[in-house]
Parts: sequence; structure tokens; C-alpha cells
Amino acid sequence: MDIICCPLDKQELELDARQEEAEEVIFGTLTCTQCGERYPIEDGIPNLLPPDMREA
Amino acid sequence: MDIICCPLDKQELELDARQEEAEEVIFGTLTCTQCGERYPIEDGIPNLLPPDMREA
Amino acid sequence: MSVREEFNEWAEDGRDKGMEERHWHTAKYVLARMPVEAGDTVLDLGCGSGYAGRALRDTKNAGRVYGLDGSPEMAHNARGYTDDSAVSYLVGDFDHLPFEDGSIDHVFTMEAFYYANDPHETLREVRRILRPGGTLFCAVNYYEENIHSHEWQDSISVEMTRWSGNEYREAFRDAGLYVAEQDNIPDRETEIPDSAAFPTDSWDTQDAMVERYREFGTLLTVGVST
Amino acid sequence: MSVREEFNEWAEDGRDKGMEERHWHTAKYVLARMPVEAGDTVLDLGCGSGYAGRALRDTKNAGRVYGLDGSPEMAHNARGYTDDSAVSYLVGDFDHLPFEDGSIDHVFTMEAFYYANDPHETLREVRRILRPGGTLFCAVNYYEENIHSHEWQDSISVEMTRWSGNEYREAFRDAGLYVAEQDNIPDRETEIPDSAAFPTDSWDTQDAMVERYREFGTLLTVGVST
Ligand SMILES: Nc1ncnc2c1ncn2[C@@H]1O[C@H](CSCC[C@H](N)C(=O)O)[C@@H](O)[C@H]1O
Ligand SMILES: Nc1ncnc2c1ncn2[C@@H]1O[C@H](CSCC[C@H](N)C(=O)O)[C@@H](O)[C@H]1O
Repeated sequence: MDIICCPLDKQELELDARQEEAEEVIFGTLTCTQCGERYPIEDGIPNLLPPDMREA
Repeated sequence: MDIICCPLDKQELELDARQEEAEEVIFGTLTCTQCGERYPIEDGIPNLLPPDMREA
Repeated sequence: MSVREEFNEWAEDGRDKGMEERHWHTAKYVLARMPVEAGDTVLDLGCGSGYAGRALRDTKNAGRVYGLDGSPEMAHNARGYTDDSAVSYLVGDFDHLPFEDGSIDHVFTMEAFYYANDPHETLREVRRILRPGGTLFCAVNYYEENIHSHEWQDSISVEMTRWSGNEYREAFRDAGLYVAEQDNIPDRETEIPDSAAFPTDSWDTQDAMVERYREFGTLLTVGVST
Repeated sequence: MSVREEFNEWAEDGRDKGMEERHWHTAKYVLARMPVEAGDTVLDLGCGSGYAGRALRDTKNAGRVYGLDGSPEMAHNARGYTDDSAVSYLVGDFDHLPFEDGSIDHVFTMEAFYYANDPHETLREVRRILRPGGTLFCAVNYYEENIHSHEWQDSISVEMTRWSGNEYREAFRDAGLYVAEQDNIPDRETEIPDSAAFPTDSWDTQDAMVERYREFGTLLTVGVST
């Protein structure tokens, strides 16, 4: 996941894993180290949509 | 023919036309402005083989 | 409707699998052409069921494959179809790619590109994330010359971009991608009934159906980043 | 024998036309894929009868087309098959291309590249003469995976280079060309007799003939210059 970045400013993300299985993060949060935007990981899939598209 | 150059040193060629038809050179000679090597035009077709391959 | 809403519905009623089956007729030839070397990192834009990434792992030993889709349900289904840990799925948008500059070797996209909100921005984003010499294989069945596709917009709530082959080449170049090739890949597998069967529910004439599948097929444009 | 001597003989006994007819089965698909725009300058390396340049003038409105061949008789025949003054033929050698740096938009070569005295030098020369973003479409029937082609060397006096697909990709990259695609283009037109007709003079089994034409076909490698 080291090439994944923030979709908005393309800066690095910091991982906060809540649940892991076999080295895979199942639930957690990715936070942009620059703008602070938070992206959820659900069922092993990071949601990196810009926040305003997440519920659109 | 302005992009055609000497196959050996890639320098410009100078045209000496002996016979022309409808703006096409049928017989003539192309001479390299740098190395002086001469390339024949026969039947409208320039022979730009390196000289040592011309009769090989 | 948004991409998320529209394609979540598709994923929920199984259209992800239906598309995989139909698109495979031509997508397999597109994938075969890609200059993917063992270990390369590949991105599938609008991955749907995720078949392309799975295929590139199997046939070319791609190192890591990302399937990106704007529909969480599509990505969720795709995740369920493989347990290869080198295949990652993520939810994202074509115009906001969550990848670092120059981090991807090759990008594939099938029947998805024209849903981009701003396709010019998508191309710039692709160019940004590709390493020098990386390629974009962009395959579409919906395009200007394929007159049989024009009506598709009527049944899809997401706005679709309908470029001609020439417009694809120009847009690639505008985004800084060299155009390496453009081609029509025929679908030789969709069955075309005897002429006696026409008109059918979907086709007035056999000729039209032959033109749609055997001639127009899939428009492929290949771009190279620098 | 030299290229000149060997292929002068071929031109004199009409093999230029025979090759055109056979190679057209796959070459037409290669030509269709090329991103040639109206007005572009195209070079055909080892042009033989010169069909490729004529086709690119007709189908894509190429601006000027050069057919280069090491055999004066080939070039002479090619000249005789067209009176389009935008098509030029010249005699030259693959390893000593008589074109200025960056002066050519696209290069096509069919069933000719592997006769080069030094194919690595030919690729460097192609790279030199192509403008940034220019392409090389290199098509060969004689290559390592096509085992049915291996014996061809026995009846040709010019030494032939037999690379695999992977060796083509590597050599392109060594010469500074990005590899944009590699593909096998099937020949679906060469007639294959009923299985009862085998063995024939040329083929032990129908399977072998099917593999040669329908599967291996022509190996195409596309390179892009920078
Ligand atoms: N702007 C956008 N960003 C991300 N994904 C998008 C998108 N617009 C459409 N998509 C996705 O693109 C897919 C198009 S359907 C094609 C799926 C697959 N490539 C196949 O060949 O079968 C859908 O799954 C849809 O959710
Ligand atoms: N080193 C070299 N330099 C220039 N031409 C060469 C060459 N080696 C072979 N050729 C030419 O390449 C041609 C190969 S035969 C193929 C001809 C044509 N492209 C076709 O598809 O039918 C011959 O005409 C031969 O004279």
C-alpha cells in the first residue's frame, strides 16, 4: 500500500488499523499526513473517494 | 528529399541532377557535403547503401 | 444518480458478472497485448468484477494489481472473487487517483473511461501516476463511430463522454501521452442469429449486428507516458 | 550471398508480389493500428514490393512515404507499381539509415527486420531517426516461439536473427525505445486443407499448420521513441 496517497493533495497517508487478518487490514482509517482528511477501510477495501463523493 | 542524408556520417547531401522528368530526378549524383562520398541516382532511385555494400 | 449509486445497483443485481462475460470477448485480446513484465504494478480503472487484474496476475505474473472502482459494491464483489493477496481493490474516483506520481507501470481500463466526470482530467491523472514508458490501454465500446452504442446513454443515469477515435488520440496527446496505437478489436464470440431471426428485440437487421460486433467491436487507444 | 544478391533474385523471379500477397493477410492489421495522422512521414524498412507505403497513403493520407530496401531490383519493382509522387523508394541498409535525426514520424517493417546485419544497430538507427513519440511497428513471422519458422534459414543465404518475443522487448528497450505492445496477429486467410489432406508437401499435420497460421501468425512489437 506504499504507493497509495491522498486523492486530494497526493500526500502520504497514515494507517490506523482497527482489525487485521493475515497481514490484511480489514477495518481501519487512513489519515492524510498533510491535510488531515480521513479515509475509511471497510471489509478490507480502502475508500479513497474524495469526501464529498463518498455519500453522493 | 530534404531529410535524406549521408548514410555514413548523416551529413547533408548535394544533388547534381543529370536527367529530370516532372520534377523527379531520374539520373544524377548525391554528394556528401562533409565526407565527399558520392551516391548514384538511377532510374529515379537513389542508392544510399554504404559504398562497400554497393557491389557486395 | 452518482457513479456510486448507479453501479452499486449494477453490482447488487449481478451485472458485474454479466459484463465480465461479455467484455471478456475483446478484453482478453487487449490484455494479451499489454507489455506487462513479471513484477510490474498494474492498475485497472473501473474494475467492475476485477477480472482484468486477476488475468494479468495469471498470464503475465504482474507483481501487484490494483482494481479501482467508484462503486463500493463493485469493489466488494471483486474482492470476493479472488483470495490472491497481490490483488488489491479500492474505492476511488477517476479524476482523483490515490496513487503517487510515477508509481504505476501500466493502466488498463475497459468500458469505464467515458463515465469519468472530466475525462481530460482522468488522462492527466493517468499520465501523472505512470512511470516514464508506462502505458494506458483504454478500451471502449461506446464511441462516436459505433452508432449502435449511441442510445446506451438513454438507460444510464451517469453522463457519458462520446468521443471519436480521433478525439481519443487528440485528448491523449493533450494530456501528454504519446499515442502508440489505435485499433478496433472485433467481438467474434457474441452469437449472431440467422438472418431469418431479424428483427430481434434488440436488432433490426443482421447487418447492423454484424457491424456492431464483428467490425466496430471495441475501440482501443494505447498511450505511453514520458 | 549478400542481401543485395539474394533479394535481387527474389525480385527478378516475382517473389516480391508473392510475399505481398501472403504478408498482406496480417500486415493490413498492423498498418491499421499505426497512429499515422494525415501528413505524417512514414518509412517502410525492407519494403519489398512497397505495398505498405501505398496502403498508408490511401488509408491514412500519410504525407510522404519512404520505402527503403537493400535490393535495387526490389526498389525498382516497387517504383513501377505506383506513380504516386509522394511515395519514394531508395536503396539502403538497415544499419546505415540515410535519414536525419528525428525526421520520421513512424516506421513500419514486415518480415525484414531479422535480416539486419546488426539488429541492435538497426534499432538504434530507428530510434535516432524517429521524432519523440514516433513509433516502430516491427512485424516478423520468423521468431523463436514460431518453431515452424526455424527451418527457413536453411533456404536463405542471408543470416537471420531469431529472437523470442521477450528478446524483442529487451532489445527495443536497450535501444531506448519504450515497448508499447506486443501481439500475435493470426493469419486467418491462408487456406488450411481438410485433415484428410495431411501430410502435405509442406505440413505433417493439420494441427501444425493451424498453429503456424492461426495462433503464432505474425509477432508484432511496437516501440515508441522519446
Ligand atoms: N468516475 C468513476 N470513478 C471510478 N469508477 C468509475 C467511475 N465511473 C464509472 N466507474 C466504474 O466503472 C465501471 C464500468 S463497468 C465496466 C467494468 C469492467 N471494467 C468490465 O469490463 O466489465 C463500473 O464498475 C463503475 O462503477
Ligand atoms: N539489411 C537490409 N537492409 C535493407 N533491406 C534489407 C536488408 N535485409 C533485407 N532487406 C530487404 O527486406 C526485404 C525482406 S522481404 C519482405 C518484403 C516486404 N516487407 C513484404 O512484407 O513483403 C527484402 O526486400 C530485402 O531486400
